Amino acid sequence: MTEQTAVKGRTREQMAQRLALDIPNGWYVNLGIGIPELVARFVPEGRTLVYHTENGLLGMGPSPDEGAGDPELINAGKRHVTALPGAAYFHHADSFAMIRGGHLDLSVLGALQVAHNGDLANWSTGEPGAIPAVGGAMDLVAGVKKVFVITQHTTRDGAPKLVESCSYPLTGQRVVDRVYTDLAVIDVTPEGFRVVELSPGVDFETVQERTGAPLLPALTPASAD
Amino acid sequence: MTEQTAVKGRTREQMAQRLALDIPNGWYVNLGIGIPELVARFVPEGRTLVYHTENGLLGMGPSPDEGAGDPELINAGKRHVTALPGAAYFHHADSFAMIRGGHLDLSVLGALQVAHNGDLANWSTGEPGAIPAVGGAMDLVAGVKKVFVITQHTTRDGAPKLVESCSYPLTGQRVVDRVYTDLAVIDVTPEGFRVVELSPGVDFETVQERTGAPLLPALTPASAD
Amino acid sequence: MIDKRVASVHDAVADVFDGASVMIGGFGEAGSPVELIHALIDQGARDLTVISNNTGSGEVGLAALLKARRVTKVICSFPKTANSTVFPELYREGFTELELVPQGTLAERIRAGGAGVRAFYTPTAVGTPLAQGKEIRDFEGRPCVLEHGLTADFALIKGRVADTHGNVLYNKTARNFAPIMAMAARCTIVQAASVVEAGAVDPEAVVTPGIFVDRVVGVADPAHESALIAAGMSYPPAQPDRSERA
Amino acid sequence: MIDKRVASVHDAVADVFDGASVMIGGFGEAGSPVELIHALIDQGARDLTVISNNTGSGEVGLAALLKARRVTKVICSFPKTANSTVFPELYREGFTELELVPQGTLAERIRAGGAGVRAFYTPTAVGTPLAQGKEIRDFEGRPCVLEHGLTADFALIKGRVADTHGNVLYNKTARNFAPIMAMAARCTIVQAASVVEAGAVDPEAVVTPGIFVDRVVGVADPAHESALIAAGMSYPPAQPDRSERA
Repeated sequence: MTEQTAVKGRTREQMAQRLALDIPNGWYVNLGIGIPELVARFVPEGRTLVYHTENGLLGMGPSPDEGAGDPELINAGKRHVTALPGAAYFHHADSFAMIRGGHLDLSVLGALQVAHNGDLANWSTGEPGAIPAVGGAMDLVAGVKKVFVITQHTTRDGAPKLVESCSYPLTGQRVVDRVYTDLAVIDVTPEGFRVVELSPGVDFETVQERTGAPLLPALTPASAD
Repeated sequence: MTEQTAVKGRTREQMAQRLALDIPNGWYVNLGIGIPELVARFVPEGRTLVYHTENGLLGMGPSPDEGAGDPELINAGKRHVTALPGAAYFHHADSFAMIRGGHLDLSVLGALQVAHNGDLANWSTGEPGAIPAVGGAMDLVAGVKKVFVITQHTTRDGAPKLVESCSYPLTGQRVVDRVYTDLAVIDVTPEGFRVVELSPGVDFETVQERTGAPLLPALTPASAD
Repeated sequence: MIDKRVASVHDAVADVFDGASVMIGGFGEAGSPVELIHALIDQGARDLTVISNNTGSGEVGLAALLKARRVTKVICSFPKTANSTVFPELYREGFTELELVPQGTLAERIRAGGAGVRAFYTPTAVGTPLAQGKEIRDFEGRPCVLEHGLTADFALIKGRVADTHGNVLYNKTARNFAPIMAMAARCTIVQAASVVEAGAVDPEAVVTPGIFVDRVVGVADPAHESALIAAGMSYPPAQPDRSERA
Repeated sequence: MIDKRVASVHDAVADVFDGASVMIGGFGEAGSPVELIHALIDQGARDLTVISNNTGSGEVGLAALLKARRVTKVICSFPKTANSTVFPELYREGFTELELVPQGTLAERIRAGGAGVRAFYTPTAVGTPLAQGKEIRDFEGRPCVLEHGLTADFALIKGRVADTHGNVLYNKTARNFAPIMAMAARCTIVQAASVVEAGAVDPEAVVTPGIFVDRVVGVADPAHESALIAAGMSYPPAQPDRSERA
């Protein structure tokens, strides 16, 4: 891709922190593997979220101390976790009934590409010879009430991840509600991508330049908040 | 119907006892309300059956002593029952998964009519103004591996209950495997009704006379047993 | 801090609206949330569609809700029980419509509704009047009927123990429809004999996970229909005195 | 007298036949019935179709069954894991076919198979390659894909406690696919760390009712894949000694 000026947007932690601000108290949340997992660290004081892991636990707590884990108490990323007071275990059909049935409030996922109509590609680059693996991503985006994507704004090569149309195989059609990147928070609206908020020190033109589809400006300037 | 000679076939208890002989050890069994319930009293020594009641209990035991019942431990007939060691409680969708999924070995039901192709009518006489009520009968006959009907051979008015074609609304199509009546044990075969065994002191012609469809004689005479 | 407790059965059902669909747990009297139903009678919502396996007994609980002419449609499998006189009258009069569904199909439709399954094919009822007008399709030679998932605006259910997160345990065969109705309703209201703090229920033994439950209300000594009927009660009492009912 | 106990894991899997379909519980190593899988490797059945969420790690358990070239098809949602090298090789070689299914659709297909539901409509995967060639139908404006119930000849699952009737309790997230696989298989085989008499398990807490279970075998101290891999093990061991494996 074209040479890009270095812009210092949000770090991964700051992206996760920004996203965490938008989750109301009491929501039932499924966090994907990777950056989404960081969100749990930044939930503002006074709010309690209930974490769901699709392999059969509601009320998931943080990782146990090193060596204290139970190989049969793991999350969807197959890492050791804990269960908090008020937790419940259940089987996979019940777990995905929670997902497909719209009982979870929020799914936070990474992305390869997001199209301006909300299409998401996050499971396969479609490379020949690659082992295809989908897990629960298609179920999450089809079923959960709100889908937030958290991702770098561009690939390592500088290619936009927010695009007119996904070139990779889809995870779901018209499923993404909002995207949190290092550069901005962007809503998927019936009119397309709309900037909700620019990261500190980042201007609209820079974000537009690195986005593969037209961006609409924020409806309310941040200063009016 | 026509005048019929008095024939002393099996009593209700004897019918239930005869049916119980045909249930192998270890079968999972659902007994309908009425005569079917009597079957549990006559299970031969040395055999254990596991009783399922569709309202959510496997391992149902006999009625408790008068006054010792729990109004929340009942059978499908809404009568107080008990739970035996090895019992399990479950919800209605799981209970009917057992039924629909072919996990139960045997359903024993009463009948208004059985047709010679195995059609069963046992839930409604189709009278105008009657309150229709079906319960779990249609699920049982569609799902359980074997369906035994236990019934008087004719109605109180002497009309045959085993017929060419049911005039009452069906419970299920081609679902009955075997019929136990006061007069005979009769299989539903691809060729139609076939007598398996006549009740003591009852002859084939008498049974045929009171049956609304042709009867095939037993393949092996009882004396050859 | 998650705490789904509400102060009273009346608070619990305060927002049930005219025309709402309401799933009501229970198989006969086992699992029937009598106190929530009586609170709903007091509350006054009408033109309700009730989804429940039966239609109640005597003139208490579900039968009393029907008798109060609040229910214009019932979806159920067995609207006849001992002591069931209220529904037959309303049905014959044409006030209350009946959608009769085989019991297992009713359970599976509710479970499907809760699980986000839009429709499914079942062999139950093929060739019977209850499959009339419905799509039939063969699967490996077996004809099946297409049935649709069922959801509701509210579910009223009865538990034995509930915690502040909404995790619920039941008593014996009172479990019946409650766990699947909890899944299928947009707002699930649980009356429980015992309400405990989060952590007091074994997470391995939870039957209904809290995600399916919106409100929990303690009803320490819940009434059984049969006992009320044996005592000659009806609801509301002949001379209603609201102060005593709260 | 109901007693579903069998003497050994080898007895438990003795009748698995060439060409059988086998559901294997587990999500990663949690719930993976390692001892039953190793017994199946010893038993020798081939041309198996395995239905399992993953394809195993290292060269033990499920990965070892694959490596022994016994599995010609897998139906799974995520055939990639840390330390997963066996399946990719067999897949690229063309020895083992893959049917990739979204995880929730896989779970629901298994549950449907066990519940006698022949097929169902789900919104998951519409518009993706995993819905290609499948029927799409709109329900209230939402396009859904028709998916079919899944059954199998055998299920191998791991429990924490099982009683002689086959009632099973699980350990934490090792529960995962086991309860629905137990429903969907014609013959369900459970290895349990503890095998108890009927009556020793609370009927309210039973997760898998005994009707879904055919055989129970005690494996007192079951191995975890990660521990075997950390110890550098593979199965069968380099110099197999059958007398030690029994």
